[in-house]
Amino acid sequence: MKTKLFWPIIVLILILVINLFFDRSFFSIELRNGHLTGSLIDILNRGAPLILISIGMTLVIATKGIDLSVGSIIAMSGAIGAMTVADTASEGSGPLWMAIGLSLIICLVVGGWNGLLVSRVGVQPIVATLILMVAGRGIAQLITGGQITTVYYEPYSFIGGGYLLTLPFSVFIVAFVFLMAVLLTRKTALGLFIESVGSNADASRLAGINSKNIMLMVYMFSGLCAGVAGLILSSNVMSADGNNAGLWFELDAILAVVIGGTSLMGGRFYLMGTVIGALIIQSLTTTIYSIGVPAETNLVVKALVVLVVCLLQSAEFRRKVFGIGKVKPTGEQKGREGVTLS
Amino acid sequence: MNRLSLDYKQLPLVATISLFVLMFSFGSLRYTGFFSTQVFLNLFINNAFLIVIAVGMTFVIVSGGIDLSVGSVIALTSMVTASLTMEAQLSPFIVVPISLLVGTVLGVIQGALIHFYNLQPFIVTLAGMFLARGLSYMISVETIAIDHPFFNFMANSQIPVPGGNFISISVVIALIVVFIAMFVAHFTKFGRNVYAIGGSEQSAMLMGLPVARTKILIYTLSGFCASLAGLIFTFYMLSGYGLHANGMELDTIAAVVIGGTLLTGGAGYVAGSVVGVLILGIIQTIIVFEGTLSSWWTKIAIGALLLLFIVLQRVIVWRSEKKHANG
Amino acid sequence: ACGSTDESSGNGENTDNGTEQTAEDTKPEETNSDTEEKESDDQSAEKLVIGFSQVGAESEWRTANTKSIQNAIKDAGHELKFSDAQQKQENQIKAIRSFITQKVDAIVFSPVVETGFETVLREAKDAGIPVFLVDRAVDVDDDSLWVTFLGSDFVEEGRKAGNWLVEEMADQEGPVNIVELQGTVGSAPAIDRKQGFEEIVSKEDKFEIIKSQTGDFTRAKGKEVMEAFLKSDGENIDVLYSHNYDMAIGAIQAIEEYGLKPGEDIKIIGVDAVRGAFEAMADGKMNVTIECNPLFGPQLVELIEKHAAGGEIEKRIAVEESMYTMDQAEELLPTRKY
Amino acid sequence: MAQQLAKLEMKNIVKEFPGVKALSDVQLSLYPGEVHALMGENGAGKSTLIKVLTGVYSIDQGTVTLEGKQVSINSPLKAQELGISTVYQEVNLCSNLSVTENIFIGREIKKYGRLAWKEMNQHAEKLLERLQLNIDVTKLLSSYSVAIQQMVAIARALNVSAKILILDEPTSSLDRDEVQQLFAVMRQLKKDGLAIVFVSHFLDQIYEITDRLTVLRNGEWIGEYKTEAIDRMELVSKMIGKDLAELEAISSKTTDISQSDTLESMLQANEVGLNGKISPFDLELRKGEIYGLAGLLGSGRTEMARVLFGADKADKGKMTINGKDVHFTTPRSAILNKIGFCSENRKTEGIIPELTVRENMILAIQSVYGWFRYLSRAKQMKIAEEYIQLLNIRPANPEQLIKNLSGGNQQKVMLARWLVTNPDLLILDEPTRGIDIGAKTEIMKLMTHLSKENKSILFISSEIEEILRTCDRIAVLRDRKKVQEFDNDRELTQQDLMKEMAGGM
Ligand SMILES: Nc1ncnc2c1ncn2[C@@H]1O[C@H](COP(=O)(O)OP(=O)(O)OP(=O)(O)O)[C@@H](O)[C@H]1O
Ligand SMILES: Nc1ncnc2c1ncn2[C@@H]1O[C@H](COP(=O)(O)OP(=O)(O)OP(=O)(O)O)[C@@H](O)[C@H]1O
Ligand SMILES: [Mg+2]
Ligand SMILES: [Mg+2]
Repeated sequence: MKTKLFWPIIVLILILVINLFFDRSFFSIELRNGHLTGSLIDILNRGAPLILISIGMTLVIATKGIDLSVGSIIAMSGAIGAMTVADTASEGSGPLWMAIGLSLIICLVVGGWNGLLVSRVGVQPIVATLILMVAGRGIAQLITGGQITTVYYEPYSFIGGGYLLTLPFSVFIVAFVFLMAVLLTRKTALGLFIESVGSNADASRLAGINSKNIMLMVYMFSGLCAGVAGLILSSNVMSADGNNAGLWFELDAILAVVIGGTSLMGGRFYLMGTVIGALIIQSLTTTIYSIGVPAETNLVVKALVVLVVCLLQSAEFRRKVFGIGKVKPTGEQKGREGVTLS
Repeated sequence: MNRLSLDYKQLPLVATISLFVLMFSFGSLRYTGFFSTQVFLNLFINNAFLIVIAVGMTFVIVSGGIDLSVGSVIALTSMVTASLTMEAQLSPFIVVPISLLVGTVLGVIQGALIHFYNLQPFIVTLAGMFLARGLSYMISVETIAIDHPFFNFMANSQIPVPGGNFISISVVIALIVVFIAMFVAHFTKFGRNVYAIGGSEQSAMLMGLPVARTKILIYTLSGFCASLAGLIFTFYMLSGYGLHANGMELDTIAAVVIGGTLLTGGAGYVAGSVVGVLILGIIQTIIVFEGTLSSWWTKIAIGALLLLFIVLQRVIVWRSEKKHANG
Repeated sequence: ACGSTDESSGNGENTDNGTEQTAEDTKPEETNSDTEEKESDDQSAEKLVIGFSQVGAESEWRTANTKSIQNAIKDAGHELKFSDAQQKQENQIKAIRSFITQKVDAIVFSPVVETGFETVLREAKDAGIPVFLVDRAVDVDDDSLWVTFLGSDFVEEGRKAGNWLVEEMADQEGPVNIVELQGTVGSAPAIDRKQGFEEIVSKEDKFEIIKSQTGDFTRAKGKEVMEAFLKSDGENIDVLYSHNYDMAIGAIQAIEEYGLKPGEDIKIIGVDAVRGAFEAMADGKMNVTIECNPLFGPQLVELIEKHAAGGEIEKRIAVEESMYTMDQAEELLPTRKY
Repeated sequence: MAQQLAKLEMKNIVKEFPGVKALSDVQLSLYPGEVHALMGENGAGKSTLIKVLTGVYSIDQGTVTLEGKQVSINSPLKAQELGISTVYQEVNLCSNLSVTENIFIGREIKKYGRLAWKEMNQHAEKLLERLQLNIDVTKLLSSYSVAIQQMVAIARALNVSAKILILDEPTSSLDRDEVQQLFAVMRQLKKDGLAIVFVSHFLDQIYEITDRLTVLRNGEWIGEYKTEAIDRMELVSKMIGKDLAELEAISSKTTDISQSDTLESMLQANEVGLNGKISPFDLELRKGEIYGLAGLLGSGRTEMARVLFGADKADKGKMTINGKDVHFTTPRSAILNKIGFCSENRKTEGIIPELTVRENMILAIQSVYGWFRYLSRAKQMKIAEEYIQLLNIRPANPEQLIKNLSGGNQQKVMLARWLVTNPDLLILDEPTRGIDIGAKTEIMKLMTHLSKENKSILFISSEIEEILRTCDRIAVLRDRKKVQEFDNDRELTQQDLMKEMAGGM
């Protein structure tokens, strides 16, 4: 676990330090009209949706699955949330709860749908979730009638734009979901079961684990996370955009999970690593915006950073380039051979 | 014994083909003008490039990997082709080989990174996807129209087929690629090695197969197919553009998986992927013929048809598996 | 078209569009009702099958545009075959091809990109089906392949934005720091609106575009990018030029959260005179909006019918467009249809 | 033989894994025309030595000379090119390919520039015939049992003109006849001048086929001996490092038939069967008895066990446990009824490779508890340490990933997983596969102990002696059908059983 986190953290720090060259005050955090502001807080705040869906995605990936539909679920959740309160003029919090409840329940159901297709019907995860990836956006647009609906109901903005104890509220949401995920997976046997199913589903079944339900649960959780992320995004801009909300988020989320050290082959998962992975992606994005990289080179920069992170995490690469392996040859070897040989 | 006889392994493939026939009949009954050879041939004309990348992707997925870079490679190839033809004024005899090299080189690099540094294909090719698209923006953010006799010829020639219908040159190229790929997959060592690696990379290594070479070759092949598809796409569009084929990697993966290839590797057919492409094509055709769907209903309908198809496929496979077990 | 995430580029130099035309009519609704009635009187005799291939539903502008065209066709009693390309050129080509096999009487389409339609347009011509381009032109030498092009001029929109700024800042001492929120990289509106704007502001030294980044035409991205701009340049920013209304709204939120006053501390120029833009201007949060009119369905149907009846049609017909400032907002708000 | 030039010399080989010195200063020399045994307990380093030799692992120190020339073998491919053909301990074939493909891949027969499937199929059939195996070679390997897969792996290794043949526990899942077939082939090869390395935990087999042997213990080289010159006791004492006197004590503890005295029924199966897998059978298991299933390869023992456990859903028949009707649809329902099942295929159905020894051990009990009643870390550790000691699992580190354990030790962990759940009925499918003699007696002892505690055991083994020695009653299966049931009294002999297994002449 420690070594898994080491390189991602280094990269994160590196990206942040690069910012320091362009902006001396990058690390400073100040109190402005009762809100803590600063680049670091911004990154956390902006990264909240990505962190959330990455947490859900981590568990899905740990079962050897993948969830491509999260981007569309974000759009659906935002659309439902925003449409529920779109015509509300009142200031009470009733409609807010209604919006939150409705969209989260639907996202849970939608995630469950993915889970059923994967676990009960036996559809390959990538295709099963592709269905919703395509159709979900259509449903979101259906809900909004293809418009970008603006919400004028103030309380709604609290989810993604509010502050609590001087910190953005979304940071608390992320912290809560993260803690819940950690508690559920590490303080109960759920994490063990997920890793077991992801590592060898047949053997897990024979050991008495209900693999099907575990998979179902994991997709439901991912749907829920995406739902929360959708509410944050939509509330932050006080509108619902069925077509563009959460577009291509699924790829960033998968990227975050992998950077965090979880293998797409299933098995061990690292929630903390995922959060760091998501933060890397978010800081990279923010950095690109603020240091004035020309828009057309954004993607090239991103590609290079992704590659560097992955290479740094590769034991083979470190051995060849830094010669670390020469000092401790067998230590490095384990990573590779251990995977392939029983 | 006879490898051509209907094998239990080929079940998903058979299921897919029958469902294709079913969908085509459905369209024919529902819409006038649907039941025509040209509608069927249009599936090939409109999807020639998709067929070519699906072929490359089939090898990758059968080997247990994935290649997300193909869509962007199409964009990059079209961009390179267009800028070399129109801005550098080079002859097609130089432009075409260079364009084909674009994806091939990227494929070699991706394959090498995946193998030697033990990186996950998903991530390496995701980086490749960002890189290729980024590079095409860097060539130009605007579209470059191609006006060159060679390209016009490739784009506009119609090869007549009996019955007053026609196909395009690209279709011929795509079909040739398919046949070569089928041969490679089933009648060459390389092809068998791909299946073995997909079954178990560790076992393949212990059996003394050239895992490194094969893996790098697989990604090279996929890169090459993507470039070739990029060329076909350029013929189709007669332009280079950084936003071309956005998201096409997912269409490709969907086609391959629908065609019966297992994403976990080790099983699948090139022919299946072709049928997979045709299925995606026919879903679109049905939607166009329907002609009344709003944007969002279009998306929902695509999803629903995809679902219908996948569930039917599962049911057929299940039932025959049961029969197989009982027989 | 305006503020869309679709892909297209260089609208060429169709400068025959004119500000002079826009003066005639600033209320689109009027045109609608007029033309609709006219149609039903004149040519209700022939019922046409019209295939319409739209880019997608990526923005409010686009949805309004789709509705306008769909309704106009249906109201005129024609049969509509509608196909949505989901922002992909391949899909659009497929759709047109399918219209040809279905033997429609006319094809209407908004090209996703301006290049690459030659082959399929030729097929349409061979089949004797007239093609009407809306919103965007295609870049094809042989202009016999289509009947007419009805749409707006993005470069001109950029120029209008630039001109307004030059005038507004006429007596301001330099330097004037501008940040720009671009549309989707590579899309026609993004390229052209950037180009038209730069053309004007680069004439004076005091203007400087200090940051220019893509906000993908979306509110969320617009907000995020603006936040980053504010972090790095903060109070130095004098003007924001946004390629569409949505990003402008996102940016306005960011500016307010940062503690500045949008419209005062930072002047805001947005394209797309959608209803929301008028609301923002009425609130004093946006200074000017350049119109990009999506409601040209009736105008289009009229053209199709005219062509079917054998009438002559110009190759380029501009849509009426204008520019609105903060002062007009309150008054015009109730009249906006979209 | 020693006068001949050694074909292969390995000298001062050192191989270290993080935390484990798997080989320290080991040597091995091979001569043409000999069968050379590698002997040692589970985890002694036999497989590691083989993997080091064939380029799967890199060597930390030491040299390898082949026919006088020093070589560096860095991949299995290279080893093959040098004429070393290997069957690794776990079946390492591609189960998604057909039997023919598995035999020929890497050295396919080509004709007119394309692969000649027809020829290969014929060849494959011939090869397997040599091992007395008649199966459809075009079917996927995954449709066959482990034992057959093992035979296919051997056939593959025989299909090359190798100079050195390495067989790592090829006999662990074969029954007597297959072993004899294999030996016949080995003798032939020996005559042809091949050098063969052979690993097995069966001393009988060692004495039957090998000429010389090398003993390893804890990764250290103990010695090289002529097989005929070392007697069993001495060999065992070398392997486990205890002197002869101590050994005497151990061997006298040999187990005896448990002889349950209750007649109380535990499980009853009535006409339970699964179409295509196992014909309907009746079965009664009593409390405190060890019930053996005997049969030849593919006779349906595994199938029967799986149906009883609910791993495959029975499509006919009725089952009762303690008089209560039960219907198992999933293994889980069986486990909740206090049944445990240790699969014969530990690689695909047993171990969870990415998890640690501790986690693998507590998996079944935890799944009984459900995910809310999570065993505390301390409790898990206690369980793990207890069973590591009880079963003598090495390395004795509960946090080791199970995939890094030697085959035999993995098997012990699997056993521990089920012992932890304290089941009323424990189904053991080839539990002694790949386990060394010491551990084997230990497991037999455990079984009798359990039966004394009134637990029932269903025991499947290809070792007829093992079955005879431990079981109260024995069923014989043939052609996926239960054909006979014996009470294991003193009169029952191996011959009786074998006759029945082979066809009841
Ligand atoms: N990849 C690995 N990583 C770490 N330790 C390993 C690895 N492979 C083997 N070991 C350790 O090396 C030692 C020797 O294992 P090896 O597989 O050679 O034993 P073996 O003699 O073949 O035993 P068995 O009879 O059980 O097959 C064991 O302690 C094992 O845990
Ligand atoms: N000789 C054979 N020919 C064809 N198929 C066979 C043969 N032997 C076994 N099989 C297949 O292997 C499967 C496994 O049988 P099963 O595992 O029940 O055998 P078993 O009695 O446990 O023997 P073992 O485990 O030693 O192979 C059977 O379902 C059958 O399909
Ligand atoms: Mg071993
Ligand atoms: Mg068996």
